[in-house]
Amino acid sequence: MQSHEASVDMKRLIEDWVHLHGRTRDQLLPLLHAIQEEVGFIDDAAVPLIAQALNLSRADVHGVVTFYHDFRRMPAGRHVVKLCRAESCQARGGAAIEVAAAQRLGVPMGATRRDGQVTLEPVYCLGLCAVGPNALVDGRPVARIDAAAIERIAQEVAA
Amino acid sequence: MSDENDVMSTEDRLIYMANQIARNVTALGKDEAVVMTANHIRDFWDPAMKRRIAALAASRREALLPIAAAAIDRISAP
Amino acid sequence: MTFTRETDHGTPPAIATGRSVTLTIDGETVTMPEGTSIMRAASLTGCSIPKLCATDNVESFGSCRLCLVEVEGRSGYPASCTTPIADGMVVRTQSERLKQLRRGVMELYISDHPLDCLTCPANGDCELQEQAGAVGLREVRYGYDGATNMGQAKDQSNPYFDFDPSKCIVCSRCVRACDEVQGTFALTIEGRGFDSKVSPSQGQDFLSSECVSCGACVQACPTATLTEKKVVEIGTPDRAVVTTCAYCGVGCTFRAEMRGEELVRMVPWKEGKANHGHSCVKGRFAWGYAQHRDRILQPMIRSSVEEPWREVSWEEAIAHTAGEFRRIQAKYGTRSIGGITSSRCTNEETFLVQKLIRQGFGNNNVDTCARVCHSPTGYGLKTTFGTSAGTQDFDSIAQADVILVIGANPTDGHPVFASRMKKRLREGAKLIVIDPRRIDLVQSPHVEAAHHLPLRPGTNVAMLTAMAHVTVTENLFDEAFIRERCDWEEFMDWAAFVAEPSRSPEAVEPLTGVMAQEVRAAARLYATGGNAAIYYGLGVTEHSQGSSTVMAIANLAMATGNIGREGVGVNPLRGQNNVQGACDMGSFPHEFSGYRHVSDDAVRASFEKAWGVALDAEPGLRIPNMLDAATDGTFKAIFIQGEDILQSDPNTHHVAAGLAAMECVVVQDLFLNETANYAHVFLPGSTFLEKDGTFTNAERRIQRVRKVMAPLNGYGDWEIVQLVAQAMGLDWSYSHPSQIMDEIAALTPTFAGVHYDRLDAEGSLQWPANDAAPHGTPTMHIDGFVRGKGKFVVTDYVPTDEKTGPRFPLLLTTGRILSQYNVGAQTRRTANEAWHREDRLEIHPADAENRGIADGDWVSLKSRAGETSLRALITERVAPGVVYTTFHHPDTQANVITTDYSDWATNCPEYKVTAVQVMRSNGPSDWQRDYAAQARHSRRIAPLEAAE
Amino acid sequence: MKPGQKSKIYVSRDMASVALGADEVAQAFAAAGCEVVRTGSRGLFSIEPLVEVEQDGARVGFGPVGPHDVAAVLDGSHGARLGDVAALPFLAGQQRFTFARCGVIDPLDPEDYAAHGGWRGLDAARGMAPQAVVDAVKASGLRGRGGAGFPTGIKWQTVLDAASDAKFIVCNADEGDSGTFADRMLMEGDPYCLIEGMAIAGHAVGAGHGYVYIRSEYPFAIATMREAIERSAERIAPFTLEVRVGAGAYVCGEETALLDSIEGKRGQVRAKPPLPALAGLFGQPTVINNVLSLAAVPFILAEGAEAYAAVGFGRSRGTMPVQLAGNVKHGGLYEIGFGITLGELVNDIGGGTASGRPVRAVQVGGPLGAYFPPAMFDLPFDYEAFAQAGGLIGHAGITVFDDRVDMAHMARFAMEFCSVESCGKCTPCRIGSTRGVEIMDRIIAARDTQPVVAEGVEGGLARALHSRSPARIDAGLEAQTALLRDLCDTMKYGSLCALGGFTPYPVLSALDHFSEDFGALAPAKEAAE
Repeated sequence: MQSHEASVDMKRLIEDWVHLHGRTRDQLLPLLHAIQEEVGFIDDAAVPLIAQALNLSRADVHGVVTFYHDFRRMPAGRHVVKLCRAESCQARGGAAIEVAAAQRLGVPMGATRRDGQVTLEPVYCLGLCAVGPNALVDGRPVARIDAAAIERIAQEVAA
Repeated sequence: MSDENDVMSTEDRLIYMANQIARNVTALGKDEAVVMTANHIRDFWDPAMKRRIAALAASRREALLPIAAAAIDRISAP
Repeated sequence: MTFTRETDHGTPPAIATGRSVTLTIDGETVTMPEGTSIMRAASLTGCSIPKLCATDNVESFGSCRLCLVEVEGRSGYPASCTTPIADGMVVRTQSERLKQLRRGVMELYISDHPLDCLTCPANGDCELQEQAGAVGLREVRYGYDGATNMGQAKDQSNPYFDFDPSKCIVCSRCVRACDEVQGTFALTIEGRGFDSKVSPSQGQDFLSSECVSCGACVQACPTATLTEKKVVEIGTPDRAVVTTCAYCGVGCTFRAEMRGEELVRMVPWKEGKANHGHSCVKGRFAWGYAQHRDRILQPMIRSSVEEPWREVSWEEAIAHTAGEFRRIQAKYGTRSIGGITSSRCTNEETFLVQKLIRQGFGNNNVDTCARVCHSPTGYGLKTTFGTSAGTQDFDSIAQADVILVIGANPTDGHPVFASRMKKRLREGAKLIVIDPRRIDLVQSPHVEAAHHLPLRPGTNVAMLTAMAHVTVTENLFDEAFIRERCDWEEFMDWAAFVAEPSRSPEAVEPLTGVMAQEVRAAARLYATGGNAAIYYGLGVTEHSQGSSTVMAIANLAMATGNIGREGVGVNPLRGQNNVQGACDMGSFPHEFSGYRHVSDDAVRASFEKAWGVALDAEPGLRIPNMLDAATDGTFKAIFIQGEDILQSDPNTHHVAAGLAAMECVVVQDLFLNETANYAHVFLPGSTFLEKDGTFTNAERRIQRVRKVMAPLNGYGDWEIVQLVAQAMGLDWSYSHPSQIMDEIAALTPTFAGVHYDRLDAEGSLQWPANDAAPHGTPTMHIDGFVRGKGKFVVTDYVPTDEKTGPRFPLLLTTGRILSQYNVGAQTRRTANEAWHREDRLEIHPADAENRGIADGDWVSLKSRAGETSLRALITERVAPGVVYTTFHHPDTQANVITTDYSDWATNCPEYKVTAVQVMRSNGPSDWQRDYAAQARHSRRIAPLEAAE
Repeated sequence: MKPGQKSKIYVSRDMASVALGADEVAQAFAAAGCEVVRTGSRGLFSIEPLVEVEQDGARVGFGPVGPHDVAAVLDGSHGARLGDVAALPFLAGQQRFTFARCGVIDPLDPEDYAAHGGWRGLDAARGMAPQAVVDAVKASGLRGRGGAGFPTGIKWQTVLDAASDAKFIVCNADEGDSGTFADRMLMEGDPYCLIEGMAIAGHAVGAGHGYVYIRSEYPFAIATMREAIERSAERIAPFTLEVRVGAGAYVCGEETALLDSIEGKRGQVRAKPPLPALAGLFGQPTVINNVLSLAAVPFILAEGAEAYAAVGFGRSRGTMPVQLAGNVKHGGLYEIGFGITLGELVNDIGGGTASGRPVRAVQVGGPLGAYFPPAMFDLPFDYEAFAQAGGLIGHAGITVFDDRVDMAHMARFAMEFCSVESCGKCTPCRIGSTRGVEIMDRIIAARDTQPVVAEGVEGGLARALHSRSPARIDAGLEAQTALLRDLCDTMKYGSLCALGGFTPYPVLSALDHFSEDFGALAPAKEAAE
């Protein structure tokens, strides 16, 4: 499984983090968030190090990583567009926007474009339900998405 | 099979065993240690071993710790 | 016993509160302990509620939703597994509405399950199939074209069981069993929702995952998802016999499940009081050796070890053996022969071997392999408490608040008990580990020691005395307990001794290498943390101060009042299945059964009366003394039952020389073991599956071994000993081992109440079992010590003479590993080789780097006693300056390295401390190559002559 | 405004306002030399980005405003001049107990908070015995705002009575329901209010530490709460608080799954009992309340239980911050006493659809809430009344749909959402939601084509095990609709938690009230009881 050793940096990252925040089991999600923030994804090779640091089994960590949709096991595209699919956005034409966005960005929902430039992901509600359809573009909220907004997003992620 | 340079002879081993018992009970004080060592040898050693250590207590007394030697005397005493 | 599945009450028993609750279930009024689930209450009442995710060895989970019931006055349909009973509750477990709901759930299950019942290995033994019928499912309306989890690849990596995820119903029973019962946490659910699937570690195959192959998941699986390969191969069993495992001293009870005369699987039995339905990779799976082609089934003799073996009839072999013993005794004297009993054989067999020696040989030259493992336990606990055994039952650990593990590695050596220990630790008990190595307990998933004291090998006494120093000087001792239960004057002497500044943690820090502050903290925790229990193993006994260490442990327990109730005590973890029993049965040269000295005239008279001969009042020879006497020419013949002293005893060269010097070495064993290379007579042994008898485990629990199949070699071992005895002129006429136990009971006060009918009725008995304790004794020394007053013994730290120096700068310590057992004679002949194919030398990275050793390199390991080669495993589990290996493989022969130093009181060898040097090498040493050639030469067998 | 005088400008920093361009607007005003104060949102999104200009101690609103409108706003010529925002009908009609400060103050300015009545509740509570605090909460009639409506005071009493030296306060800020955003707005707009409520809870039950579990989809709320906790640490000491961030799991809004998630586990639902109040976080007695429940507490303690209980309807006391969402003209947050009707909310306050087309359906209570047709708009907003009508108030989000909605698609989406978010523990939800999507696909396909004639299916377990042969499946509308009802029955009564158990609400309400979208073959009938 661990054909490639987790990099020393990962070990350092985890050690430093644990040193600051403690090594009880409840630190698992915060640690995973921190790693994803730093590295962009949770490498399978990091799982044994995380398990060791928090006194868990590899299975424990794997189960948690795969349960939560936020945690990626592979790097995302350089830009991430999260488009809301929930009811309030649907009530405001979200379904059509979803189709248009996938088409304009050139990547189906839930995938990363082949050139690695953009990942299009569903999100279920951003709490902006009176001003939909909504999206998070690289973490920045965008409301009332229409054709023009999709075009702006497409330009933005081309960079 | 190969060399046994580091294996004790039976006689050496008997002396070693008696001394080892004595060393481990020395902390009890000499009188009690002698009794303990004697009792131990009496209770756990086979007759041939007892006979041999008694003989060794005469022939190689210098190899025995005083407590061990005294204990063996005690067993041998009628 | 015919094949009936054990009743599964769905949820574990309630935690006892002493209160009970009365309710109505399906119109019947029942009273049950508070906290019981509705499901369990219903099951105990005799009405079974459909269920799939519930099983009574793990906590309720509430996921399958088949067990919904109606409770009057409550809305909805609570799950009966997760809903506790309440006073006045009115429960209906059956109604049209419930049927409809249950069918609805089952219809969903089957919509994602293959329809191959008829060809499925679990057909007829599948809870899903059974429950589908029970809820009356008649059709699945969801269709064929929907999403399913079928068609996933099977994982067949584990040598004993297959994992077929297509058949999984995601009930999580396997995951929960791995977590709650085994405590390994090797399984999880990967993903979520419809995509949830069982995943070993990180979605790996079982063999490369963290799985330790204990079998708990296989046992928990309600479908064919996890299935023993043997079930696939042979089919489902049709009968079962309850018996006791023949591996370690835990003494797990198993159902040997048979199909015809073939053993299909060993399933741990829930009623087993030592294991409560749990198992490890050895007991559950590694029984294939019993049918291994290496087994010798025909007796063999030869006049010299240079000759090939000659197969002979049983008659000839027995007559030859008896003749040789008599001849040699006539020539060299009564005391020129002796024997060794086996800790792997039954109590009855052990008793017979020592009886053969005392009654038939007319001497006390009997010893047992406990000589090389737990003889200091016998000496130390007898001296301090008055009886040579652990004080607790295993269940006691559930009451412990502080657990001190010293010189033991339970997760490898006693895995089923280790699971209980880990469970208690997860519940919050604190752990102190005193061990040179960072054993798994020090840190493994969800378990972490509060203190690990990685002491230098050989300094146990100094360490324990330092802890006693803290206890005494910081006034942490239990004065009331000591005054009531011990001799106060002796305590005061001892207290003065340990309180000397030279015995403080600070003073001994240079010796032990452990920071004084840690020692003080550990001592305080042990003395003040509530119920404190000590568990120890061979890391305590196998030292030149083994007996002192045992007594130092006893002192500490008495000083803190941690003895005589549940949750505390001093508990030796016995190595082999019947070490306790072998010792109980009078296998030592100075003792009759029940630990009574041969010089005791009254005791001796009772045996003389029963056996009709005069018995020797002098102690006989211990194993090392026998070997010395052999090289001296005064000891000429030996009967060795079920032991491989050449591999297991220290200083192999010396053992070999002793054996080679004898005129007749008789080995009785399953296989041509290493000792048999020096034997003149080989008597094939029988396995535990092939005979009746009893084993006594580490908690003094006497349990039945039941004959599952006919002995392949023709006789149970007890019958073979009887044949030899008869040939020597003794008038033995046992027709069943129960008669032997009756004789034991008649002659041994602590066993007076032990009879087979009692064992069958009560499942097991813990000695003492007699008129004073008719149901046995789970906890000893409750009202007072067996010897009267507990005895504090001054334990001076006398360092070993085995010293490191320029030639041998490292300290070697040895031990065992989970998948292998002892000399490996059994486990090496099973698929357990998948986990541990060779002994490796653990070495710290710093020591490895100094020597230019890389992981996996061949290294030579050399002591003043000998040299061998093996491959290196670089790990921080061992401290710098310490190396470690196992002794499971004869190719390595770790005991070529160990020396003839031994415990001062019992001669238990000092396996745990050998000064060594480690260097890179090119492969096996010359000695190993010579030995392998010699072994091959010695094992030649000439076929049985046709004319016979 | 006099030249040279620095104008004081208020612009919302609420995530919705920012999504509409509030940051750019604020920057433009700052660049023009204005003193810009970032506030929470007033809660009316049709006027966002909203700019309020302080003049002579009063605030004059303009909105919506763009970054190029700075000059027009500053000289008062902007066309979207609103005057006193609080006087707008949408705001004037509300009873703002919990959201009184939201949109008014700088959320992270502790002095601003104190100046607007903050900390009075905590000070009052700390002057009382814990039991008296619990009694006050009981007397207020406050019920859990997370959806189930369980009386908060009784929950607290259980925790207060539990013997343990380690108790916890957990705030469920995992607001995942579409159509709801009140928690987010409060955390972004008045975080100290929540902090104060939690500190009061800590005092009331004897808990020393609290967690605010916020979903990762709310990055602004996370940042604001963290900052506010840091700034108020001394004020609430010895009580301590920390934020824990979810990771994309709707089911963690279920309280026991949330506890497991905080503990570092997969967010799977626990079976109850034990109740979290007795064995909750780390097995210890735990108060777990929704943001709005805890945020209502400072008012109750500061103004008295009677003041709170005086408002409301039946057993639903106090106010409810209703959220108007989806295709609605005046979407936003509307805090009002219970009892107002659904129709008043949608039509009078919300102003009907944003598209101007007729309202066809509203979903109340998020993805697990029922769909109601306008024919049921006289339903009063009240826990009991909604339950009786086969729905739930939930977190009081109302999502409005116009007449273009395909209710069969919405029913399918409900099942799809359940399958995406199912934790996978219990069978009805794990497998049922996927089967539900498949059934809806068949219904939609059948609706759009000729019905398929059913083939006879006989009984017997053996037959059941072979019934997946496609030929044996009746894919016709009638059979699939019946199967859908059976499945909903299994899910509703068989599921472990509300995710699987309530998904039938939107599905069955769509089927019952909008049967024409299901091929008009489905007469509304009761699920078999």
